[in-house]
Amino acid sequence: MSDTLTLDSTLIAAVLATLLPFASFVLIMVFTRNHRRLSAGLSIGAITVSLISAVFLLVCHWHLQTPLQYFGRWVVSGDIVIPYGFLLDPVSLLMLTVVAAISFLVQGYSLGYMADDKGFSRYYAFMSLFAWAMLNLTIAPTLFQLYIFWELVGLSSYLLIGFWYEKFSASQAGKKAFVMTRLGDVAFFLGLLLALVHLGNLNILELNSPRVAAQMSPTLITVSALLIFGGIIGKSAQFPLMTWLPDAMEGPTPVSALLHSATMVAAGVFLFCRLFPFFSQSAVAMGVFLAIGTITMLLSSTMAMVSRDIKQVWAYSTISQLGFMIMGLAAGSFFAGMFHLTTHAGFKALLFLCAGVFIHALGTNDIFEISRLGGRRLKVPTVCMAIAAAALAGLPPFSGFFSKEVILAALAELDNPIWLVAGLLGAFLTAYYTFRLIFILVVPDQSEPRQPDDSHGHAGYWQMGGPLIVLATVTVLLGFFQGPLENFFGNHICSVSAHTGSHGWLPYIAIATAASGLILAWVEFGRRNSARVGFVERIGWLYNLFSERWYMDRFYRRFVDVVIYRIISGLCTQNDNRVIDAGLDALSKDAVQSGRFVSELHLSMIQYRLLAIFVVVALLALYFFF
Amino acid sequence: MEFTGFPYLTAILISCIVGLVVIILIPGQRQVQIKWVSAVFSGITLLLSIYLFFAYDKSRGGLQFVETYRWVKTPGITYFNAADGFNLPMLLLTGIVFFTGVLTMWELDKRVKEFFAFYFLLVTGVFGLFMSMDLFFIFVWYDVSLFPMYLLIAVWGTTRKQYAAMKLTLYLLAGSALVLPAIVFLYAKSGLNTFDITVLMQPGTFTAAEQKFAFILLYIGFGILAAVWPFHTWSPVGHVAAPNGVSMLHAGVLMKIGAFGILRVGIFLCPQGWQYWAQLMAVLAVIGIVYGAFVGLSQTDLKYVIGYSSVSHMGIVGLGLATVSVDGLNGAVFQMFAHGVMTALLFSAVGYIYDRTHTKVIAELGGLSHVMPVASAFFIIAALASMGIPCLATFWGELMVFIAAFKTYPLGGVLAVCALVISALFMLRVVQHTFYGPRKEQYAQLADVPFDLGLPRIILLVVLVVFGLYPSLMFDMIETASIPFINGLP
Amino acid sequence: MIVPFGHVLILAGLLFLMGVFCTVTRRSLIMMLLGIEIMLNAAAILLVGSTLHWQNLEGQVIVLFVFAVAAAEVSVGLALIVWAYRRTGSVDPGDYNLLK
Amino acid sequence: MTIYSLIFYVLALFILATTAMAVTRRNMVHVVIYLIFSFFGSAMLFYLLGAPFLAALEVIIYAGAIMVLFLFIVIMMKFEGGRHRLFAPGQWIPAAVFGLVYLAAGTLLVSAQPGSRTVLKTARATPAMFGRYVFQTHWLSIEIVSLLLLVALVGALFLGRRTKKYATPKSIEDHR
Repeated sequence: MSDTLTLDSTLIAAVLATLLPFASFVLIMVFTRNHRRLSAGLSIGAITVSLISAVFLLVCHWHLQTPLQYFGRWVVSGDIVIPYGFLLDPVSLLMLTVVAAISFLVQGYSLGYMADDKGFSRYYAFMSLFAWAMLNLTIAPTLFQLYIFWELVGLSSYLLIGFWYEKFSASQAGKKAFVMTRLGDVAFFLGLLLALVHLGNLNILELNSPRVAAQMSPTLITVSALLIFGGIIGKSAQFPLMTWLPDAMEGPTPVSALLHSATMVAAGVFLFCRLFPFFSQSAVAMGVFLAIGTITMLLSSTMAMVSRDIKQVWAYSTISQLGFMIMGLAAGSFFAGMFHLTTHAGFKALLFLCAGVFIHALGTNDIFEISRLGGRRLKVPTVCMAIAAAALAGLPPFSGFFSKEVILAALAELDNPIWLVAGLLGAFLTAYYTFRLIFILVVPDQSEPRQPDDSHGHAGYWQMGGPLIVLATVTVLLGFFQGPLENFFGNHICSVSAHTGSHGWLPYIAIATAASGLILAWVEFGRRNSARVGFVERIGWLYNLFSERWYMDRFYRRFVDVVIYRIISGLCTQNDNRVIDAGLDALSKDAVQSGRFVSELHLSMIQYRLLAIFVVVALLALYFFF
Repeated sequence: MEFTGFPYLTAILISCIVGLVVIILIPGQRQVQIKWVSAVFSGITLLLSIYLFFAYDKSRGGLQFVETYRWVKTPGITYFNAADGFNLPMLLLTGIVFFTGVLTMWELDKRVKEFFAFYFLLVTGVFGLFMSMDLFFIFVWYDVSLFPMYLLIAVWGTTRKQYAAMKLTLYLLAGSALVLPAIVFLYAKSGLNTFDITVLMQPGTFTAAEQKFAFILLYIGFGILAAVWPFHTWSPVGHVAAPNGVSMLHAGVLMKIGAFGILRVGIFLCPQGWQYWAQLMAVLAVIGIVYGAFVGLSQTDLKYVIGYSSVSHMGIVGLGLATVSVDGLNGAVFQMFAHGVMTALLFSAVGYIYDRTHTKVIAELGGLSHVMPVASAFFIIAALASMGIPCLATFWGELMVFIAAFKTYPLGGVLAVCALVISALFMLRVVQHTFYGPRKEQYAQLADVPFDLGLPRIILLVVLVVFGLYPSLMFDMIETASIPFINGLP
Repeated sequence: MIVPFGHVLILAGLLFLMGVFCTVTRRSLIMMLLGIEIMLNAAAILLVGSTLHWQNLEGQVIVLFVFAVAAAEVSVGLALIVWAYRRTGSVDPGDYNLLK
Repeated sequence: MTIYSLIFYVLALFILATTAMAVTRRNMVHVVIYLIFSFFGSAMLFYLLGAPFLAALEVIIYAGAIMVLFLFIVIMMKFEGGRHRLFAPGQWIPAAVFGLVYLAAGTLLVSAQPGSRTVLKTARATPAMFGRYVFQTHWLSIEIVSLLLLVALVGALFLGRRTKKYATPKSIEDHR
């Protein structure tokens, strides 16, 4: 453990990885706003260097035994010290690489996707800002630094989601995302303060060490764990605060890919991994997390079953997969969560980027419309999307299969079988809605006349296609790296792996579940002459329930409108105007009025004056004689 | 007369006063000359305050750049200026806001001479108050800074300006009517025949009961100026009515006078009274934070929103002061500085927009990012600062205050932190309805802010970012005063 | 042996009160002047009574002066009223509000 | 109760009653007549209280000169009455309040005064005695008072002149 800043290659690489995107953000915003190509070049250059540094760090420290820490004094106030530094351990190294890689690919992809946008430079500036915040978040050594960049991630996601600000819905979605995650962040912040007050500092390694139990009572640990988990709920779109994520699809598609695969929403799960030993000291908290993860996964799966918007489907699936990761982590398997996070980052980015190609080429989000316009003739994205969908559904040999299997194994370890059942149900639903989309897209609709449409010979097609192929390769291959990764984390002192491999039957059941989902989807959508109507859509109220997101959004909207705006804010405003201000105005009016009254005594009819004189004399008499 | 070295502090005052005199001597038709003179003299004060900020010896701490002159001997009135860790940030803030305020009013064309003359007078009072260590002078400077405000709002203001000016003046005079008896009371009770704060603040000068009595008077008196909750209604109205440069000074600096007065007079002289009333201060501050945010949520006027956000932010300052701890004081003073810069930026940005669109009603604006992206960016960044986004200066002040409050008043701390969501909500609402949305026809011809007009905003923005990225610059300074002070408490 | 001094006081007091009442309530300058006369008369009664009480002639002397002053006051006062009435056509004190 | 006290109470009642009647009459002539009766009563009271000279003066100056002066003015000017309510509520209510305060104060004062219970003895200051006393001790004041009367006379004459300028009555509004 190194507490002083010595200039070695690791440190230089870390600084380069984390600082360059910020530099490119500043440069773009200040100088090159009007030079599109220069801006893009700056941003991509910076993220390339970050990626190289990250890979360098990962390779150098593949056999890392103890975590490396670097600290520099940043802020000192009283007895509060906030250092700036880096923490290099398997979690952060892997995440750093994943984030840098996905950012790099997305930025490359955006060259084509955003080519015609007038906010091109701004887009790249925000991308750089986002990359900077996210990279720093991953290698933060203290919760403070993590929180700071956590907030910045929220900010840059706000800017990116609301990127097309002329659309009201986009700025609304950005606002919603920001405020809802902020709500979680407040809980996070409070949990952080609670830990700070009792521990004195917020070093992540110290939080994770067993010594914490000596300084904090179990109740306190539970409370602060739950509060910190509030941040995860917000950022990773878990159960009560999940509705911002589907709306966040208003942003450009590459942004969705970036936000919902490896970065913003994954930050929540990443935080869980970061504080896994700390969280696992409280069984109650872990139970709550497990429940929240399960609810989230099931709810969002049902929502995905009825959506017609291609990005929305993937958004719901993101929520559900995040819930799945939380389940795995809360079930006690650190590796399960982390592994699924990694694989998910790959295939979810791929899914979004493929969707982006369709949207870009065909100009619509509706899957039926895409199908009608001949989306399947875009070969590369169709194939890539099928691969990614298979991974998402958990079919072997794609990466998702392996990571899902690990999570299911962790769930099987639990005493209560209900969690495993829920997990399998989730897997089934996932396979169903994934392939529902795929089949709608791929199988030509017999009822519609075919339209020859060759407009897809698009300029940015291959710029977009490149990253797709890279990601598809990763998706296919990553699953086979389970062993090395497990070793990598095995070195990590915090790793508490629950995976014992005693459930030989589990992979078969998992495959069977996924396959049954696939078959159901095929029966309803893929078959020749199929009705192309899902079983849910036949049940009116269920369809309404699912497509209205279980009425959660309406509830929030109503809640904010009525309780926040009308009742509390309205009352406060009324109090300001009617009570405080009016009271003061009345006071001043009364003062003026009493002045008038007193002046009456001087100016009015002589008789009043006389009377006043007499009264005063009488009162004086009373005063002097008694 | 005792001066150690060159009297920098007096030099600031003198440059203000000389500027004032020169402005008065220039004929009123020569508007450009007047503006240049104002810019030059305010620039001098800015440079001096920056110099002071960096020349202060942090390792030595304590009072530096001391200038004393026994002015009136019999009652013990001393012209006593000094700089310490508390007032240097305020002086720097005043210098920055003063200079940028002058630049912001560059486009003024109505009674330019009178405007800048009053502006200089106002700032003279503010500078004097921040640097003075003598109760008598503090009171005099306080009133000097109040009186030009009335004219500046009543003559150059916009919305309901007469009402606002009158209300503001009455409120602030009511405040000074509470401060004066408290000062006289302390002066009389000490029996030391001096107004010198450094003498009066020696432990044992006042009994606990005297401190309690004097502190509550001082707290409410200065608190009115700091927009402490039930006495806050003058400030949004005043912000709205005042011309932009004045709003900047008003929200950026003048409200700080209140908080600084509580610190310098109330807390320094009556530490026991401070500890006694701290709970009350905390309750009012928390109410102010939450309440300001909620009221800001349903405002329809751009400047009203900023005004109420100021109420909320000054609540954070009050909460910091109420915690009776090093962190709280650090956070409070930092927040004063950061909020001053931030609000100045907000008003400066609004000023540009208002001068072009001639409306401050949020519903009438919209889509401004299309036509003036840079001007919008200034506002949006300031709005982000107001939400407490990290890497902008306000974050650190809020952070320190919340940490300190969480230790002392857990419930209050929690409520104050929760108000962050509301303040995010209302700021984003404003940003969304003002700058986002489709392009509007009536604003299609507007030009973006050119470099020379953007300069004040750039300066403020840079300050905001510099102190956001490297807050230690300020915390180290404040600590030289706050740590000895807290350690010296009985 | 006539009556206790207090009874004289009460009589004078009541009379004075009536004078005050007349002065401040009747909307006529003449009635106001009459009210003043009533008050002066009350004072005169009290002074005479106190002469008897303290066995000192000074009180009666003051009454003499009171009469003289009353006569002067009435003559000038009435002349003023007449003058004012000629000028404005009203003896209502409520109409004399030029100071307002 | 002696005969003197009986006379006192009768006179007191008479004075109060006539004064009260005077205060409440609308007709000015009646007011003046009642007041003349009141002053006659007062004169008799003076006589009872041992001031025969003053009783004479009361009759001559008050009941005779002053009241007659009033009577002349009232008759000459022909003030129209009945324009107002006799006692406007805006005036008599405050006056009544004052009266209550006054009565309370008076009662307290009188009852607190130990001298008020001492019964007055009959005594008499003959006009000769009175005149001698006055001119021995207050001759200067008498001269000044006589000057005052002269001035008042001149002043009344001056005010009473008919000037052309204000020959015709004007309403107040014209002067505004």
